Amino acid sequence: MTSRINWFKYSSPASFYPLAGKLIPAFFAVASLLAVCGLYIGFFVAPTDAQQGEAYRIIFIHVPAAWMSMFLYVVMAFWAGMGLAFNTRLSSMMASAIAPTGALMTFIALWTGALWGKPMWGAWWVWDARLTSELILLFLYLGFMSLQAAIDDPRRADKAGAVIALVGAVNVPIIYFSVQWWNTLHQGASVSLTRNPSMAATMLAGMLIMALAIWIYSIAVVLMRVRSVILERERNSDWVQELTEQQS
Amino acid sequence: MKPPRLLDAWSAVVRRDLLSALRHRADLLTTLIFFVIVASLFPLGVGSDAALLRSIGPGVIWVAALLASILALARLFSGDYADGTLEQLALAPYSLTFLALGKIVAHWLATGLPLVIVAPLLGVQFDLNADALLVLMASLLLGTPTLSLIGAVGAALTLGVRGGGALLSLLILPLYVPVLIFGAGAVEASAAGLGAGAHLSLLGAFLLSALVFAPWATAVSLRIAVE
Amino acid sequence: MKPPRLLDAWSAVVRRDLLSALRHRADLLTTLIFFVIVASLFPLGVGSDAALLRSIGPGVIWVAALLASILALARLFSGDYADGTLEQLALAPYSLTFLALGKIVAHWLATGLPLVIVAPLLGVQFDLNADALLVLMASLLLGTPTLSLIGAVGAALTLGVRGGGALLSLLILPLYVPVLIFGAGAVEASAAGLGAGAHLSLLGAFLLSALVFAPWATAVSLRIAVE
Amino acid sequence: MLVISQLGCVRGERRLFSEISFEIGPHTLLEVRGPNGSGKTSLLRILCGLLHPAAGRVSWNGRDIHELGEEYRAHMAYLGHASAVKDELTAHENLRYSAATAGLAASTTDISTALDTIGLSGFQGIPCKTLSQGQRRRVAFARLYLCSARPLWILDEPFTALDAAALALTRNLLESHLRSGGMLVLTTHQEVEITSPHTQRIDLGI
Amino acid sequence: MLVISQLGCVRGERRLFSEISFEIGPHTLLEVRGPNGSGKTSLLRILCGLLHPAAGRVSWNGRDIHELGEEYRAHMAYLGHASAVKDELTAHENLRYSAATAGLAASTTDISTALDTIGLSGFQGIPCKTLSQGQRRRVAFARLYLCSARPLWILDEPFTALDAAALALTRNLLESHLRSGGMLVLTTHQEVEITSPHTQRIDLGI
Ligand code: HEM
Ligand SMILES: Nc1ncnc2c1ncn2[C@@H]1O[C@H](COP(=O)(O)OP(=O)(O)OP(=O)(O)O)[C@@H](O)[C@H]1O
Ligand SMILES: Nc1ncnc2c1ncn2[C@@H]1O[C@H](COP(=O)(O)OP(=O)(O)OP(=O)(O)O)[C@@H](O)[C@H]1O
Ligand SMILES: [Mg+2]
Ligand SMILES: [Mg+2]
Repeated sequence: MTSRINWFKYSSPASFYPLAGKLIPAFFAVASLLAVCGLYIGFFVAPTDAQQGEAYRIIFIHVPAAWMSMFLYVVMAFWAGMGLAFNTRLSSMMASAIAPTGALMTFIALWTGALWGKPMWGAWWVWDARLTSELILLFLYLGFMSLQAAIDDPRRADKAGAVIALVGAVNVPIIYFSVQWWNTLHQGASVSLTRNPSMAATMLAGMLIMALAIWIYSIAVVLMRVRSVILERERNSDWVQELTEQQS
Repeated sequence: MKPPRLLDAWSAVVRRDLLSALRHRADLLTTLIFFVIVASLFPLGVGSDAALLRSIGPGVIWVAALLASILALARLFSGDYADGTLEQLALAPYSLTFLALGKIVAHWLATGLPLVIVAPLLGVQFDLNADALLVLMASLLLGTPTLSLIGAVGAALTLGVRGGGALLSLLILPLYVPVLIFGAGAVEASAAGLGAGAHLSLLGAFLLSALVFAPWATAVSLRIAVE
Repeated sequence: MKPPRLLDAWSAVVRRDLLSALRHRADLLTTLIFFVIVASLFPLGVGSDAALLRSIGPGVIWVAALLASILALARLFSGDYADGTLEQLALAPYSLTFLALGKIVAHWLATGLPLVIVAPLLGVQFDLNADALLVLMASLLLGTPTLSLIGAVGAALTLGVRGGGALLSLLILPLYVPVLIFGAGAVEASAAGLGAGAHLSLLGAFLLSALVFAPWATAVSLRIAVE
Repeated sequence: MLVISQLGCVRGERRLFSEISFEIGPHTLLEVRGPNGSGKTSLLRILCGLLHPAAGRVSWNGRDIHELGEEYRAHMAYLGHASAVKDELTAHENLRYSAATAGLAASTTDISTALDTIGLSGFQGIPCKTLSQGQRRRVAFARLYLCSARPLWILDEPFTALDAAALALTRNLLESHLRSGGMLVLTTHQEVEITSPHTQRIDLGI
Repeated sequence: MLVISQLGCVRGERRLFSEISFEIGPHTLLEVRGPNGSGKTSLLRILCGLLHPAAGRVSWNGRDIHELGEEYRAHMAYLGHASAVKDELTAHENLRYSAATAGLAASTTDISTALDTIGLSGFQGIPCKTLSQGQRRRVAFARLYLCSARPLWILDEPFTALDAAALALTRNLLESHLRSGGMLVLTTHQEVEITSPHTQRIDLGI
């Protein structure tokens, strides 16, 4: 019972705002610590790959970013759906706050992938299934953000964004599998991602730590963005005005 | 007289939109001509090598169909939104989901079906064989309604939002990818002498799930638009 | 204060449109993203064979630019027409030809220029080499203003004739063909290691003649539209 | 019986009104007055159920209108700033289809009568795009005429663009609706006197 | 001095009016009256030069307005059914750019004064799309305010959507324009009394 009351308390922007404010520094601290560890392992501890040389080390950024880009879309759609179903303002704000970070992660995955692709495949870009679906994911994020940006009434923007996020969420798996099938149909074996199947344990560890770091970093950034969205949307409410008075 | 029932209201929506479309025959032609022109631009941009054209033909025709269908979508709700008809639909004592489905059906009949009928002509331009032409028509017959259904959600979401047309394509084109892949895939498979059955049944499955999900999402978006 | 002169009025038109565009940054992005998405759809329809894609790359990118520019054109005058601004422009004590040119310039700056800048990214997706990428940008830099100028005539015609409008704008599309052929041709020539100079100077010539002819035709069509 | 309780409305960042409560029963005219931008249109759209209020609720015969949904909408007619007249259809076609989609029982003769009554006899068969501003508004009123059986009418500046003759006709229509037990919610900036058994007024300040 | 001679207008297949002749000199108000669809809007658009008449001619100081072109337009202000207000710009920006494109000399303070006068003090800096129907119409009137120096004003149902306060303000504006030697052509279905040194009326039958 008590936990339930707590939950509802923090689902109101007014009480969520200070809570988030307290959590953010902690999240950032943990994220940077993990990132330092992960990068150290990745760049100094992990052995040089037999086939791919030093260039492979970019996976310590590439793979966590790619994972996070997909994960964040699901989380975003979840919050947007909650906002649409239960009309809770905070959930919708979460969704709009997640989108830019998700798009950023997608972009990083694409960029690092392209950087890696040049030495590996001799081309910045190939129409591989995985690459293609990552690109489409980027478009989905951009669509969500453009739609919200194009609508000025925040309540309407939230609802419209939720619809497109949900439609997208239904489609993402379909897109993922169709793209995969498309590629195998066309050039099956020539998709030469010559990967080293038995990844050394240290490499795995480095990657997992980096993934955790990026995860926690995302949480921190999203909380920051939610805080500024709250301030903007509630700037006429009493508690925000008290807050600004206190600060000035 | 008894008041009209749900089905009467539904068919009134369909018939009104078809009549409007007929009054604007030019509009109908536009989508069609756009389809033809886009598909015909390619040989101009790409060069006239026959083998090359044959291998890109199905893809180009499908992309053209997809773009034509987006072009037509911009008009699906915008007229009704501007002149207040949409408000009245939202205030009708019937399920908006169902009425929205009526609008989508009329829209497909007016803009999607003609594409299906004209497509073989374009296929001939790209030197597709008879089997492939049949499969092309079948794939469009299953695929274009799906495009209209998914597109309707986007059209409803972008109502009254400035930048409509381009935003609409941004929202919808990524969602069209599976239809494009299996639509073009079916034709390519058949042109290569393989069976297109698997592709077509997948297209059918997409259509069914879009039928279940899209009208509802469209209705939700329309209510948001008339707020 | 002295009343504004022709150039002041012209720059007010340009600045108003740019400001509107900036207020709707999402609008600007959408044209751009549409360009990127359309170009990316082709591999999905056509297949991922690198050699094939390399050979159709320039054509695909140019067709995508053309479609993106058509899509953006729909908004060039429609807002002004609906809210009465166009009437006021037609009643301004300046040459409408010149004011229309102002709107076209603003429109190109907001929607055409970004295409030129992003195009190389797409070129990379189709595996074009560095020289070809440069020529791609140059050809778009000369070609997209021509598209905006010709397209403006179509957009203005669209306003006047209700319904048949979209059809008229399609009649403009054939006028785009030379631009497409020489634009894509320039890139292909350069990708094949040949000089693209001849193509580019032809594009320049098109641009000049469009500059002379299009604003006038646009103004005439606008006057018809506000009758 | 329409009961409004503690209604509040926020648009953009401005609170337009709050804590508005009233009841409308049969034979009642509710005039909503207020300067430009005071929230009249917003209030009417809330009463229709198009807009969700920031606070409070609207109920019809004791139940929330959003719960009732279609059941409520079957008892209501709304005429907004936009006339819902399709340019490419004739006045007669416009009416036929909009009656069917609105769930109104209307035969062809009913429709012709409605158009004649509102003074569009000669204009039934031509596309509405060639009608003048006021003639289109008359088409919208003809639809209202077909809604006689619905108890609640909600009209947002219905008299714009109407000439004196049309004004008299529409005033008659509204008055007979009230006499026969209807309810009417109305905004207008024009001074149109509508005699009604009961009149209530709401003034929205800015 | 605006001289209209033997003007006739045909729209679609209907002859709206024919052989209309009149003259408007300084201090003169011309009221164009007529039922819906009688051709008031069409007449006004002919006077502006937007529409070409089927017969007759309109001349300004002795020369045909189409010959004069820009020279005529520099002496005229038109306010039509549509307000020419851009949604995404603020009221102030709207005025700044439309003044410049219309060839009006207007400094920033002029514009602020115009907006204040018309009762939009608090609404200068917000995008016009969030204004109500009547507030947008006020923005259009603020532009008219900047046109004080132009002798000929042509207004098509300018008072739609205006509340009582705005009506009084705009009536003042029009009256002082007439007093200072201006000419005014006006259509309206509302009963707005404008006192003017000289008043002429045209009734268009249907
Ligand atoms: C722009 C180019 C690229 C993109 C968009 C991209 C995208 C992705 C994505 C989305 C994942 C996560 C997929 C999953 O977990 O199932 C991933 C993982 C991975 N990528 Fe990339 N990638 C690109 C280039 C490359 C290149 C060039 C290589 C190396 C040859 C590479 C190697 C890997 C590896 C080893 C993984 C982790 C393996 C796994 O979890 O299955 N990627 N990439
Ligand atoms: N979509 C919107 N977003 C933000 N604010 C809005 C929106 N629509 C209206 N408003 C604001 O709400 C206020 C009330 O608008 P509303 O249209 O309800 O006024 P009204 O009383 O009908 O005025 P009028 O008499 O001019 O029609 C206006 O000040 C306007 O600025
Ligand atoms: N574009 C057009 N094509 C054909 N006929 C038209 C067109 N525009 C208007 N008409 C016709 O011209 C007639 C007069 O229209 P106009 O708009 O001038 O009337 P009005 O006097 O301004 O009426 P209102 O008071 O309703 O605004 C109408 O009967 C209409 O049918
Ligand atoms: Mg209003
Ligand atoms: Mg009129």
